[in-house]
Amino acid sequence: MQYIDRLQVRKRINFRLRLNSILKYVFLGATLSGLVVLAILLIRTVSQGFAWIDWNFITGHLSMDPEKAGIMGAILGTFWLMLVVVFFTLFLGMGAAIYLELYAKKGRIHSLIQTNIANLAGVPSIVYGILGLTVFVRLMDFGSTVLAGGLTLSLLVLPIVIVSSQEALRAVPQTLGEASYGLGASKWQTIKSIILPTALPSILTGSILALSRAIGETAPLVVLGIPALLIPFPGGFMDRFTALPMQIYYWTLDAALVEEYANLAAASIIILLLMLFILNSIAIYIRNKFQHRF
Amino acid sequence: MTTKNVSVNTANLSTKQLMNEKKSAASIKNVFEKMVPAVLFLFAAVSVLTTIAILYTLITEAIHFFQRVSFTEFFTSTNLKPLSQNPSFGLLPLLSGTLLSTIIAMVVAGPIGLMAAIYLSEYASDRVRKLLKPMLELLAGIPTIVYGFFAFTFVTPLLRSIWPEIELTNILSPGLVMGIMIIPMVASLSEDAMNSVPNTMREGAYGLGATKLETAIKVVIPAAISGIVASFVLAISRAIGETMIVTIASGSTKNFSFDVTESMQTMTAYIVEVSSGDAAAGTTVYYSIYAVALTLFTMTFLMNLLAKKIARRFREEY
Amino acid sequence: MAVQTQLYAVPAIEKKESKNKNEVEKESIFETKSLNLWYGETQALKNIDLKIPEKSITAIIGPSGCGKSTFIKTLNRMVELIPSVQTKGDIHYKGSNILSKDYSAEALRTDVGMVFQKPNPFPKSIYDNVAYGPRIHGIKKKSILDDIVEKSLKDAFIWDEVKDRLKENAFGLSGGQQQRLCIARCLAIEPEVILMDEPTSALDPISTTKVEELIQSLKKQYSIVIVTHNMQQAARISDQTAFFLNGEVVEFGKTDELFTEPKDSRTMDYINGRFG
Amino acid sequence: MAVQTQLYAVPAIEKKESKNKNEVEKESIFETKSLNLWYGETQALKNIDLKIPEKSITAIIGPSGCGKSTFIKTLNRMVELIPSVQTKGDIHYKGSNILSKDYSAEALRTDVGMVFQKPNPFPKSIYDNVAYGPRIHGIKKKSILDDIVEKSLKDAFIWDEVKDRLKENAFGLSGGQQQRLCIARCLAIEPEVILMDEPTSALDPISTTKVEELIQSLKKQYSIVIVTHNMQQAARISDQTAFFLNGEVVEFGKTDELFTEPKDSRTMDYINGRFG
Amino acid sequence: ACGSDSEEESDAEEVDTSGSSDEESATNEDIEGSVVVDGSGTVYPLMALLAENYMTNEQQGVSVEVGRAGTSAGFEKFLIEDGTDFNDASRQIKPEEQEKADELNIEVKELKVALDGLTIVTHPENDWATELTEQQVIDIFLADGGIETWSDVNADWPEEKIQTYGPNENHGTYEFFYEEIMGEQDLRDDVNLQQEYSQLVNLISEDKNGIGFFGFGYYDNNKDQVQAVSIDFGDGPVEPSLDTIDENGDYAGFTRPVFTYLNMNHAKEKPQVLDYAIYVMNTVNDVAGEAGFAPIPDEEAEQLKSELEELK
Ligand SMILES: Nc1ncnc2c1ncn2[C@@H]1O[C@H](COP(=O)(O)OP(=O)(O)OP(=O)(O)O)[C@@H](O)[C@H]1O
Ligand SMILES: Nc1ncnc2c1ncn2[C@@H]1O[C@H](COP(=O)(O)OP(=O)(O)OP(=O)(O)O)[C@@H](O)[C@H]1O
Ligand SMILES: [Mg+2]
Ligand SMILES: [Mg+2]
Ligand SMILES: O=P([O-])([O-])[O-]
Repeated sequence: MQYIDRLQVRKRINFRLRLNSILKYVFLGATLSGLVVLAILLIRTVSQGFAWIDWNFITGHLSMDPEKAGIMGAILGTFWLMLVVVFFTLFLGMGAAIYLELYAKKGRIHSLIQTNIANLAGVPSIVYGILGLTVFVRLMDFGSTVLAGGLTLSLLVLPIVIVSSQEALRAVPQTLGEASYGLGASKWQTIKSIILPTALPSILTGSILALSRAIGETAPLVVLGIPALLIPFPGGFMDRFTALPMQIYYWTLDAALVEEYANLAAASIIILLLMLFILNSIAIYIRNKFQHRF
Repeated sequence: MTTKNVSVNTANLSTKQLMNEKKSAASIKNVFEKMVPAVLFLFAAVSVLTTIAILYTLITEAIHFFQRVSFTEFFTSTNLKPLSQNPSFGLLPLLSGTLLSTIIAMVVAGPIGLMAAIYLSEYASDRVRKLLKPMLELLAGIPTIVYGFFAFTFVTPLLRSIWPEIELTNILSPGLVMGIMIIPMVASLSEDAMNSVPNTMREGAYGLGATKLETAIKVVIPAAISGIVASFVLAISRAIGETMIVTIASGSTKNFSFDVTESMQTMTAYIVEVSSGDAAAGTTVYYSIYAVALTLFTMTFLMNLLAKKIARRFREEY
Repeated sequence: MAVQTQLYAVPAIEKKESKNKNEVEKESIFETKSLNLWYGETQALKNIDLKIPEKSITAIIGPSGCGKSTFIKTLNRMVELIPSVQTKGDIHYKGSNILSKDYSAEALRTDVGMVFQKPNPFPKSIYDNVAYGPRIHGIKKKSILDDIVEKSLKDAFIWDEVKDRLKENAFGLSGGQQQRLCIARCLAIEPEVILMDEPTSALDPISTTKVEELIQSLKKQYSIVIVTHNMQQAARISDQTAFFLNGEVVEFGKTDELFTEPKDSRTMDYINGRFG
Repeated sequence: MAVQTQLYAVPAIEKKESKNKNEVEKESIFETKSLNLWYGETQALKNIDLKIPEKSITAIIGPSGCGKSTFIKTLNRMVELIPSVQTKGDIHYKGSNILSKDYSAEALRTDVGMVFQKPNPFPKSIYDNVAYGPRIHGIKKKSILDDIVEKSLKDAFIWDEVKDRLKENAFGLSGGQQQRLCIARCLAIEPEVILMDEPTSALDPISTTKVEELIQSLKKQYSIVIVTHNMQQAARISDQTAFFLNGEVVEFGKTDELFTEPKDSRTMDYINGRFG
Repeated sequence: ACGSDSEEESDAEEVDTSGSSDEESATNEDIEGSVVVDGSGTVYPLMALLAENYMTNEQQGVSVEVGRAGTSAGFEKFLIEDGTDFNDASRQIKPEEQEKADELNIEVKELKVALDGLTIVTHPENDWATELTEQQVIDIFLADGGIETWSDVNADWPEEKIQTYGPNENHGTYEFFYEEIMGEQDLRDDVNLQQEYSQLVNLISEDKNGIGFFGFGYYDNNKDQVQAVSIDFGDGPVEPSLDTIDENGDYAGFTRPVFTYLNMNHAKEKPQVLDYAIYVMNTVNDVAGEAGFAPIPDEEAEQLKSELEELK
C-alpha cells in the first residue's frame, strides 16, 4: 500500500525549497543584524568624537574646560592598571592552570576547584567591585589606588586566564612531555622547558584577550570610588588614578552640565576602542606567528 | 659497563660530569620538585579564596542588614525608599527592573543568536563562518560603558522618535542594547553545541529528502538542545549581572512596574547608585547593597550551576 | 592459495544455487556514464560506467579509500554536501540525469533512501524517528502516520521488539536495533532504491545476520546498493558485485562469477586477501 | 601457506647467516619477573618473565592492543605517568629492581632512552633538541654541548643533512629526519638501553630503511628493544623476538628460529597473518 | 567653557585674580604634595574649578583631586584616620558627624564657599506657571497638599495632571528641600526622584506638565531646556539669578549656603592643604558664578581667609 503520494511530494518540495532559501536569508540577516548595530555604534561614536581628538586631547591633563581637557591621565591610569593585572593574572593564572592540568589528581578537590572557577567567571563584575572595596580599599587599606583597582580587576579576569591557559596546556601534545621524561627530565624540568614554552603563545593570546576585558570594565571601578577630577598623571602603583572607562562614565553623566562632555566621552571611547583593537591585533599576531601546529 | 668504550674523550668527560652533578644536586632538586606543586596549588587556591572572600564579605555585611530589615520585607515589599524619612527596603522594584531588562535582552539575543548559530553552523561555508564568527564576537568585546553611552545617546532618542511616550530613561533601550551585546554569547555557544552534533545525524535527515531548514530545526536543534539551553542560561546570567548599560540608560527610579517605557532600576544599578552616592558606612542603606549583591550573586551562581549541569548532560549524550 | 580462496568462495557457491533458479535479466535503475568526481584537487572517482539493475542487490567492494562511499553518496547527491566536491559525467536515474541542476536533490533523496555505516537515529522517540520522513513530506494525520510507522517497523523486522516502547528514545536501543530502525526510517518514505554504506560493520555477528536477512527480504520491493568491506557478506547476499580500486571500477559482474572466476588479476588478488 | 611463511622467513634467513658469525651468549640487561600491570581494572600485562640481553636488538611483536607499548614503557617507568596504572612484580635493570620506590625514575630514564612511534621533536632548534638532555642534566658549557650535539647527530646518521641548519626549528625537517633527530636526542644522554616503539611506522620506505640501518649500527654500543607491528622488520633487524598476545608472552626466542620454526601454534598463526 | 555671558566675564576675572594671587603667594616657597577633596556632587563643579585653577596658576607641584561621592559618603571618608583633607557639603555637618570628629580628635573647620539657589523649573512651553508663591510650591510637592492638576493650583490653568521631579534622597539638595522648604513634611509619593541631574533636566525638558527642583547651576547650564519659575516670598515674584540668590536678598527663602569642611589637623601638618584652603577662600567669590553659584559676602570670605592665615 502506498501511503506517500509522489505527486504531492513533488509539489511540496518546491514550497519546502523556497521556505528553506527564504529562511536562509532570514538567518543571514540575523547574523548580520548584530554587525549592523556594531557599525552604527562605531560610526556614531567616531563622527561624534573624532573631531575632538587632537594632540592636546591625547596628551593633555584633565580639565573642567572641555576645550582644554586631555585624556592622558586616564590612559596612563588604564596602563598602570593593566600592568598590575598582567603581573598577577599571568602568574596566578598560569600557575593555577599548571597545577590543575599537570599536577592535580583528578578527584573531588580538582573538580571542586574547576567548578568554582567556572562559577567565578560568571559572577557579575559589580560584585567584584564590592569585594575590592571591602578587601583591598578598606581592609588592606590600599585606598582607591592603582594597586587596589588592579587587584580587583585581576580577580575579575583570573578565571578567564586560568581556563584559557588550561586549554593551551591541554593542547600541547602528550608526546612532547613523554620525550622529555624519556630523557630523564623531572616533571618540573619538563614543564618549565618543554610544555610551558610550547603553550606560551596560546596562554599569552588568552591572557591578552582577558586583559582587553579588564580594560573596559567600569562597574568595579565605580564602586571603588575613583576621583572625578584628578589632574596629575598617575606614576606608580600606590597612586590614585582615573581610567578611561571611568572618564567616559563621568563625562556621560556630566553632559547635562556641559554639553561638550558628551563629545569628550565619544572621543575617549574611540581611544578605548583603539587600545582594544591594538591588544586584539597583538593577540591574533601572536597566535598566528608563534603557535605550532601539531 | 661503567665506561662507554667507544665514546670520544669529551663525551666521556661529560658523562662523568653529568653523573656527578646529578648526585650533588639531587637532594636540592628533590625538595624543589616537591615544592613546586605546593606553590602552584596555592595559586589555584586563590580562586577558591576569592569565592570564600566574596561570600564572607557579602554575608557578614548582609547580616547587619537583615538585623534591621526583615527577610519578609526585603523579599516581598514593593517599596524601595532607602533614604526617605520612613525608609523601606523592598527588593521587588529592583527585581522587576532586573527581570524586565533581562527578558528584553533575551527576546533580542535569544532568537537572533539562535538564528545566527543556525546560519553559521548549517548554512555558512567554512570561509564565511571563519569571517563572520570573529566579527560577531567583536560585539562581545566592546566595553559595556560604550554600550551604555550608545543606549543613552542613540537608541533612546531613536525609540522616542518612534514612540514618544517613552521616558528619557527607560528599561527598554538598555534591554535592547544588552540583547545586542549578548548575541555573540548565544550564537557562539549554540553554534558550538550544534557543531558537536555528529554529521551522521544530519546525513540521516538529508538522506530522507529533508532540506537544510528541516534538518536544522527538526534534527540538529533538538539534538543540541541542552547545549543551546545552557547558552541561554549563561546569557541570562550575564544579563542579570550587567551593570553599566542599565546604570547609564535606565535611570534610578525604584519602580515596581512592568512597563518598559518607564525608568526603573536594576539590582546592579542600585549597587552603583548607593555605593557612589551618599550612603554612610554603617547605615542600613549602606548594608543594603550587600543584601542586594548577595541576592545577585546567588541568582547568577545558580544560573551558572544550572548551565553547567545542562551542558554536562549534553556532553554525555555524545 | 586454494585454501584461502575457498574461505570466501564457499558461501558464494552455496548461494549461487539458490539464486540461479529465479534469475532474470533486470532493467537498470541507475546508469552512470563517465562519472568523475574530485575532492578539491584529488580525483576520487574515475570514469565510472555502471548499470545498476533494479529490484536486486548490488554490492560494491574494494580496499579502503577506493571510492566506495563516494560512489554511493553520489547516487543520491549526498556528496554535494561537501563543499569542495566537483563532478563530471551523468547519472541516469529512471531515465533522467540526476546530476543536472534542475533535478532537486531533495526529491531524489525521497526516492533514493540511504542507510549509513554507523546507526544514526535521531535523538527522538522511536516513533518520531520513523515518522520524520513522512512528516517532512507533508503527512500530518496521526492515523496515517501510525500506519506508516507500524508497516515500516514491521518491514524492517523490528516491530515486535519495539512496539511497546514506541515513545521511548531511540538511543535506548541496541546497535543492531538502531540500524534496523534506521532502515525502517528509510522505508517509511517508500523509496525506490536503498543505498547502504557498510550497514553492518558496526554490528555484532547476531545483529549482522538479522540485518542481512532483512536486506535479502527487501530486495523484492527495492533496488539495493550495498557497500561492504566484508567479502563474505558481498558473496552471501548480493546478486552482482562491483570491485573498485583507486576510484575505478575494475570489474563488475554477477557475484558468483566474480568471486569464483574473476576476470581481472587485481580482483583475484583482492578477494584472496593480497591487499586491502 | 608455505608461500606465505617464506614471505617473512626469507630476510630472516638471509640475516641469520651474517648474524651467526659473531653470536655469543650475552648477559641480560633487563630481567622481568612475574610482571603484571593493570590500567585501572583491566590487566594489560600478565606474568611477564623476560630476559633481555644487552648489546643486541630485541623485537616485540604482537597484534594491536596486546601490550607491546605498555611493556616497553614499563622498562623506563614511563607507564607511571598514567595515573590509573598499577604494577606488580619486579624488573631488574643491571641487577637492581627499578620498580622499587627508591629507584629514581629520572635516573633510570637517563640510562634507558626512548624513541617513539611518531617523531616528536621539541618545538625548538635542531641544536636545542639534541642539547636538551645534557642540559637538564646540568651540562652548561657551550663547547661540551657542541661536541655532544655533533657526535650524537653523527651517530644518528643525520649530521650531514642538518649541520648547516642547526639553529633552525626541528619542525622544518622531514618525518624521517625528525625520527633520526629524536634518536640523536636520545643518544646525547648516552643511555645504555634504547627503547623504540614502532619507530618507523610513521615513515616512508626510504626513511624506514635509513632508520633500520641506524638501529643496526647502534647495537654495537647500546641494548635495543624495539616494538614493531611489521614482522618483516622484526625478522630483518632483530636478534631475538618476543611475541605478545593479550598481555602475555607467548613465545620468546632467537628471531630466526621464531620466524621459521615457531613453537607455539598461535605464533605460527600470527606470523602467517591469520589474525592481527 | 560654556559660552554664557556671565561666565565669560568671570573668566576674565579669573585670569585677573590668578595674576594677583601669584604675587601674593610669591612669598611662598614652591610647595609639593597632594590635597584630597571629596564630598558633595552639587559643590563638585565649583571645587573642581578651583582645584584646576590652583594647579595651573598657583602651585604646579601640588596635586588636588576632587571626588564626588556625595556629602555623607564624603564625611565617611573625611572622618577617619588619614582621611580626606576637605569634604564638600551641600548641607551643614550633622551632630553625629561632629561627634565622630571629636572622638577621632579631628578638628573640623567649616568653610562656607558659596550660595546656591534652589531653583524650581518647568518645561519651556509652560506659559502659565511662570510665577508661584512659596506656599504653592510646597503644596504641589506635599503628600496631602490636595493638588493633582494645574487647575488645582490656579483655576485658570490647564486641567492637566502635574508631574513632580527632584533629585533623590542621596542628595543634600533633597535634604534642604525637605527640611528647609517643606518643613519636614512628607513629600508626595509620586515625585520622580533621580540620582543624576542630567536625567532630571532631560525628564523635565520632555514633560510639559513637569515641575522640579535642583541647584541653580544645573538650571544655569540648561536654560535652553528648562525654564525657572519666579518665586513669590511675599514681596512679589523673584527670579533666581546670581544677583538675587543671597542669604539676605530677595531669593533668600530658597537660598542655602554650601560648604567645604577642612581637616585642621591636616592643615597644620601639611602646608599644601593650608595653602589650598587659603587659595579657595581667596578666589572662590571670583569663580562661583562660573560654576553656577552666587558668591558669599566678601567680608565673610575675608574673615575665613584671615582665620586660616593665622595658622601659618
Ligand atoms: N571529504 C573529503 N575530502 C577530501 N577527500 C576525501 C573526502 N572524503 C573522501 N576523500 C578521499 O576520497 C577517496 C575515496 O574515499 P571514500 O570514503 O569514498 O573511500 P571508501 O572506499 O569508502 O573507503 P573506506 O572503506 O575506508 O570507507 C579517499 O582517497 C579519501 O581520502
Ligand atoms: N592509558 C590507558 N588507559 C587504559 N587502558 C589502556 C591505556 N593504554 C593502553 N591501554 C590498554 O592496554 C592494552 C594494551 O595496550 P598497548 O598500548 O600496550 O597495546 P599495543 O600492543 O602497543 O597496541 P598497538 O599495536 O595498537 O600500539 C590495550 O587493551 C589498551 O586498550
Ligand atoms: Mg567508506
Ligand atoms: Mg602501541
Ligand atoms: O551635594 P549633593 O550631591 O549631596 O546633593
